[in-house]
Amino acid sequence: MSLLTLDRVSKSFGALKVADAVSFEVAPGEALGIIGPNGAGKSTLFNLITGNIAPNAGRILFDGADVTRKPPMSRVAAGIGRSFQIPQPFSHLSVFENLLVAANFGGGHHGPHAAALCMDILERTGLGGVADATSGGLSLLQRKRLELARAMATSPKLILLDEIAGGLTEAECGALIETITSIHAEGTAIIWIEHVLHALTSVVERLMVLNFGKMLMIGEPDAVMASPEVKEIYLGIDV
Amino acid sequence: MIWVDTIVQGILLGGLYALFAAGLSLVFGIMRLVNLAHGDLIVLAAFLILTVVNLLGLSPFVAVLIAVPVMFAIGWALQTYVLNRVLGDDILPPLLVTFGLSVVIQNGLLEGFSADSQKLSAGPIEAASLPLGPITVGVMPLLTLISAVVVIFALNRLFYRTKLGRAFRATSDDAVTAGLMGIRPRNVFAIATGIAMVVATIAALYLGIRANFDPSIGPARLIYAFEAVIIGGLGSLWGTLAGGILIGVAQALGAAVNPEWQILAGHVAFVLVLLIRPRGLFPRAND
Amino acid sequence: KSGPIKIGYVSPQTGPLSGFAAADAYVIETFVKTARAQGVEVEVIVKDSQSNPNRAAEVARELIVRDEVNLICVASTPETTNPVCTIAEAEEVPVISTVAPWQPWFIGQQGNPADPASWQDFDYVHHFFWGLEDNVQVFMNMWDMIDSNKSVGALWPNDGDGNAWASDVGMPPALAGAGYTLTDTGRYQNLTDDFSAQINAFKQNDVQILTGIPIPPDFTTFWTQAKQQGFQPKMVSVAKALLFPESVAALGPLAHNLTCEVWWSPMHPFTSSLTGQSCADLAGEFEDYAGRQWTQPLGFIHSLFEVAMDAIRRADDPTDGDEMAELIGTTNIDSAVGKIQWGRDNVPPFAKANVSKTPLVGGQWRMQDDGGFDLVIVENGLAPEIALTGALETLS
Amino acid sequence: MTTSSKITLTRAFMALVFVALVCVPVIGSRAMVQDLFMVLTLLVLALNWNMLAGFAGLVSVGQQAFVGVGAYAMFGGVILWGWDPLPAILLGGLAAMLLSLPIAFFTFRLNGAYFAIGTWVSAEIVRLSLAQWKALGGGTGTSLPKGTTKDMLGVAQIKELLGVSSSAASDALTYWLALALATVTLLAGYLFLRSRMGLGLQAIRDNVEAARSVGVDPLRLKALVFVLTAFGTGLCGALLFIQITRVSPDAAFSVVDWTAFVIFITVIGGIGTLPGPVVGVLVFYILQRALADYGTVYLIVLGLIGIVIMLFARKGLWGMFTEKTGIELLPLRHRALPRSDT
Amino acid sequence: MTDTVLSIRNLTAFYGDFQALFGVDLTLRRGRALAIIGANGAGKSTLMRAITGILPSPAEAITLKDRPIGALSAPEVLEAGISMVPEGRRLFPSLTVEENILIGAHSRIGNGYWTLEAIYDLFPVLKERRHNPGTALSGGQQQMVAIGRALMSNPDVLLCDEISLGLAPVIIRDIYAAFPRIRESGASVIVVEQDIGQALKVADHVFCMMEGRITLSGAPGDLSRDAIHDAYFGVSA
Ligand SMILES: Nc1ncnc2c1ncn2[C@@H]1O[C@H](COP(=O)(O)OP(=O)(O)OP(=O)(O)O)[C@@H](O)[C@H]1O
Ligand SMILES: Nc1ncnc2c1ncn2[C@@H]1O[C@H](COP(=O)(O)OP(=O)(O)OP(=O)(O)O)[C@@H](O)[C@H]1O
Ligand SMILES: [Mg+2]
Ligand SMILES: [Mg+2]
Repeated sequence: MSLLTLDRVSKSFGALKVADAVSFEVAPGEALGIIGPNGAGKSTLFNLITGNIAPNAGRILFDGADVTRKPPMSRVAAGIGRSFQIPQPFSHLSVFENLLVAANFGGGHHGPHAAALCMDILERTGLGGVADATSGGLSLLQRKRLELARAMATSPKLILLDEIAGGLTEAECGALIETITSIHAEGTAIIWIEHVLHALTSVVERLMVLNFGKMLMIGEPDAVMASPEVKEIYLGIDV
Repeated sequence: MIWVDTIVQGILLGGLYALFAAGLSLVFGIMRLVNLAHGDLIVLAAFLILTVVNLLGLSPFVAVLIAVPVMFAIGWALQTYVLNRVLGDDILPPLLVTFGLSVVIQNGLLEGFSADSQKLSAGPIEAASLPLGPITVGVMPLLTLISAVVVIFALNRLFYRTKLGRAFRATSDDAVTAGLMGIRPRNVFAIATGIAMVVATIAALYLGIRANFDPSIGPARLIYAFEAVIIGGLGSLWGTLAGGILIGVAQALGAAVNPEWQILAGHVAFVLVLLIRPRGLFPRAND
Repeated sequence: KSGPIKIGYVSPQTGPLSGFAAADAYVIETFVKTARAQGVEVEVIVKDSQSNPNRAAEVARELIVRDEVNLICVASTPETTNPVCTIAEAEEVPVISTVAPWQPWFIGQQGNPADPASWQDFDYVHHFFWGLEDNVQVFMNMWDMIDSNKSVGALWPNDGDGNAWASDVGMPPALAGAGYTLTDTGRYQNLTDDFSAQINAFKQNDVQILTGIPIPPDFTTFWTQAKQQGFQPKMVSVAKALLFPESVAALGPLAHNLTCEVWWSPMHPFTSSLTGQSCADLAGEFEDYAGRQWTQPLGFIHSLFEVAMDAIRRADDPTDGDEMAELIGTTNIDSAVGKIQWGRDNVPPFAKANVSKTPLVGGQWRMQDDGGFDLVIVENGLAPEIALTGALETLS
Repeated sequence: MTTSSKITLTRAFMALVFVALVCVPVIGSRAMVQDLFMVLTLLVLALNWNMLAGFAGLVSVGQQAFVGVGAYAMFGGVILWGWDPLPAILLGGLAAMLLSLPIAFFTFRLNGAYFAIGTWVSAEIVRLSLAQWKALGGGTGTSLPKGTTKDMLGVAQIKELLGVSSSAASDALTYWLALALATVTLLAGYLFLRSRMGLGLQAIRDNVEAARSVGVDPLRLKALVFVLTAFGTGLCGALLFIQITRVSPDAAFSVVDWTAFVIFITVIGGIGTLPGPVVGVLVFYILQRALADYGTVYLIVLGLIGIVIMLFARKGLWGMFTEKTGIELLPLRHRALPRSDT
Repeated sequence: MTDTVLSIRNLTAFYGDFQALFGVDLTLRRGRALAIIGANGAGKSTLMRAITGILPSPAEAITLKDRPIGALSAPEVLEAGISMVPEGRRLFPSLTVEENILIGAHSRIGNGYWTLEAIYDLFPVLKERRHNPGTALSGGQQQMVAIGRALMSNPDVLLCDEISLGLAPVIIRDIYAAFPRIRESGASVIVVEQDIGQALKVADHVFCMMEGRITLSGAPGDLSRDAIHDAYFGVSA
């Protein structure tokens, strides 16, 4: 049985169609990558899955239940964790507290257990050193890590990552891939939007291409990348 | 016949409420500013008109012409020196500042004019009435309603047909981008508040002629004005008129059943409308 | 007698009721001066209730606990007198109270106003003023003088005064007894903006006499609307709204020949037991002092201190609250507002220990050529000693 | 000085203040007891409003609804059902809590400024409705039956214990109740904000969208705060009116006394800071003492101070103090665990 | 140096505590088009906001025709002669298409080259839709309105932030087809693009940004794809 199912999900903002009858499935523990030009509707797709925006049509199933009309909170509780493309830390809270909120509310963890879990995640994501710093003062890189860490703290079955590798050095990128691989290895399903393709392809098992809100193709990363269509619309390279 | 009369009187009363609310609606629509001092500013304007009447021995209808520019200046200064500093995402500072302002104006007026009831005297026209078929309608209430319609019509013209109105709407949509067009949001806001005070002065004229006023009656009137604005939908001026009339008619009908329920009926109508349409009757698409 | 006697005084000096306190400063100043001249050292501590019952309760406590006053004088409307009296009674401090009809004062302080069996009288608080029955009588006497269909319309709000007027101790039983029919549409809220419902009902029942106890802004609203909607009673007798010259002047020509209750005027034939002044002298001196027209509370607030002074003179120890309370109860003076004596039979038995009634007459406002208004006394059935100064006229 | 010794010191200081306050009726004057009663009750109202507006972002201008209903329920208990005032206070709190449910149902549909107006209208509706309750005097209002406060549970014992008059004993009793209520409100507020609920509230304040995305339900959390503060406010209203002894719709639902003053207290002290209301109520008390005889001037001064604070120091006097000194009396921070590795 | 229109020296910018620009240098010459490329979050839009005065910047860091404008507010910068097509178009939803265009001339009309008629001439499709609300148009048409609006003040410098974002290739082509005429009117242009191919086509000079810094600059022909890629992501693929 699949963990997440999108069934002909559509969304428009006024005249602009940002999701056009998108259907796909993600199996438990699977890692799926999403690529597509700017404005293709990738982040919107995440917002639809997490419930931050409601679809105009279609159904979304998670873990066997229909969550199409459920608010974000109950989807988090059901096991969908997410990171934001533009980091949205709780800027007056410390990094540790940012995670604690997520662990308490989204993950349902309490007391010392929650604190220990958060510390563990902070170590894994390289934020252990700034645990008590106010998150509003973090650098871009740290903010992106915080997005990942906070999503992890909700103990998700499926984690949605939106462009968390942009602007990293090679070493940083390697560390990030390692973290994501380890999350994946624990059995968490992943959907990852990323423009840094080599990072993406080193983790995901399938790749999906989105263009103008439509799913263009989905399949083996190598096969997708080799397609001339993708080369043209995504990489902007005339072939 | 009684019911027709009741509804007509309710509509006329609604005109008064709409007039109280029009300035509020303007400011609310353009800068999301909830001015809790609006009622007290209306009372301030009434005292201003009264002072002019007493000093120069003019009719209130003439005195209002002198009060209007003064109130515009007060509104402009208020926005420029006080309110502009607290506008922002956080709704608390403007609420609290206008709340403080309300207390200051009210008690300042008490110091200056004492708690004595005052009234603007408009002469025989106050008691004059027009027979309209089977019912008689007071000339002053009718004039109030007509003024409300005219004011709202004029504000709408200003809003939708002038360069200034364009700037109002653009600033209200998106102040940052309006700045990129060379519009100075703070100036626009100051002018808007000035115009709101002009409307408040017109409301003050009718308030002062209709009944006694004293420094403390502002808030009681303000609540109906707010209800009119909210029922009408943020930023919709015609909605505000509709809202005012709805409250007026609800009160009149409530009173016809039993005067105990008069004011309650207005409030209950407000709650009912919002339970059904939380964004009011004519909400703007993009809020 | 022992050192300076501390008297606390509470009244609404600011806020919507401040009209009642216009004469306070003058009265207190002359009282302290006169007392000193008569060899009695008094100190008056003045507190402002700000027209707010919560504040009235607070300042009463302050006077008792912080200033440790020996006696409290309180005046003007149940909103001020009742909280002060309730607290003083509990604290066992004597109070002299006035300017509130005795029913809202006495019954309003009872835990369960609806159940007369539960009413208790007070040991420390004493009140002098007239009662609703007097006001009702004065109004009905005036109406009896004119030719009408005896159909009365009432404007009674849902506040202390309105509820008292509308109750069984108020006007309805008296009207029924005298053959009047009553149109009472119900207790409206103060500061109502529209009276069409009432006007419609009055027109429908062909009301020729209007009465009520509205606050001034509401009466203005009502009366202008009545004119606009063609409601033309022959006589208007309203209490409270027409008390002060300012509120009458605010109405302008529309106020001509409206009638009201008169509790005190310079024309009253009384003399002060404190200063020996006639009412006219008192009013004249006040007008010189304050530079404004006399108002009705002047006489009563003056008399508060007459009663106080009388009790102090009689007391062995004016700082002994129990003795003072008892002495006040045995007061018998001819004051600027008439005889003040508790325990008389013109008050029902349950209240007579705490309530002393003063005379009430009826007046009519006449517009002068200069646009100002004069109060003419046109009815004196309850107090013939107060001379009439004019004849009652109907409206239109 | 280390952080932990600082905390111990502040705790010791606060305990000392508490003990001193408990002793006031024994060693202080009645005037002092009554003044402190007023201060403490205003503090309770301010703490509750601060929790609403400062922490949960619910700017209510209708708190007088809960004060008034608390007062009326208490009077109902005493007058109509013959209860002792003490259990009747509890009834006041419960009635306010009950009332908060429909009010929340209505006002929570409105955002931001609309919410403020919605609470105001709700309070008006409650006031107008209670003005129709004839058994408690309708628009006239009613007084507590003579002697009620003197016969209150516990008054006789206190009278004996302290050897004072029954009025003084009932003052002492209501004072201790106010002190207990203020202490519990302050402590409960602190613990609530330190709990996961408090963390959730702060997250909502920073970023609603992100908070929802980590599982915080803003509506539920805010509703919880609304209902709990209604309870506290209702208790306080009932207690206040035992002391005032007379209730009427205008007095019980006074927007100036129970909401405006409370807002100024919180704003002056520091909105959104825990000690803010404490500082604010002290400043307010001093101002009131100093200016009470100037009537309206006092309100003008209060209004102006409120405006100036909002323009130039949004976090009030306490906020200014912590900014200058870095001292946090009641820290809300959750510290990370010491790192286990290396 | 007289043909330098806009010059930026050591520009820094902050969002609260967060530093988004670290000492950016850049020069724009009269009549030229300059492209800025870079990954998401590189700071391109921040740079635009700093130039237009939405974000405060040091007074001397930005000079327009030898006049320091760093400290000016957004309306003052517009009056000085810089206008912008903001990222995401940001049309005013309460205004019609025509009003959206007209409001561009609210406080400056410059040399008067661009008028409402001229804009309709440039984008004829807008004339048909002029009474529609601005937001009822397709993305591409909205972008045209945004460009027209910015042109109405006849700026010396026109800033375009990601005007091809979310648009179909044919529409992008249409929009960029207007650029020669814009340059003809005397305006110098800065375009911000993520679409490298597009950027290289229109610009005389390209700057690449990463993490708030300029990491590469040069004429399009001189830049190799690898160099751009390095500058873009900081790594070799
Ligand atoms: N709330 C909204 N209202 C209106 N339009 C929106 C809204 N959110 C997104 N859009 C528009 O929807 C389109 C798709 O946006 P989305 O953020 O999903 O793109 P994306 O694929 O994530 O792009 P990127 O790679 O740049 O992040 C864009 O044109 C955007 O402007
Ligand atoms: N209002 C803001 N508050 C805080 N940080 C911001 C804000 N706007 C942008 N940033 C941050 O500043 C950095 C630069 O953002 P900027 O928008 O300039 O990037 P960009 O290069 O234009 O990216 P894109 O291609 O996505 O438009 C990013 O890390 C972003 O998260
Ligand atoms: Mg995206
Ligand atoms: Mg950008």
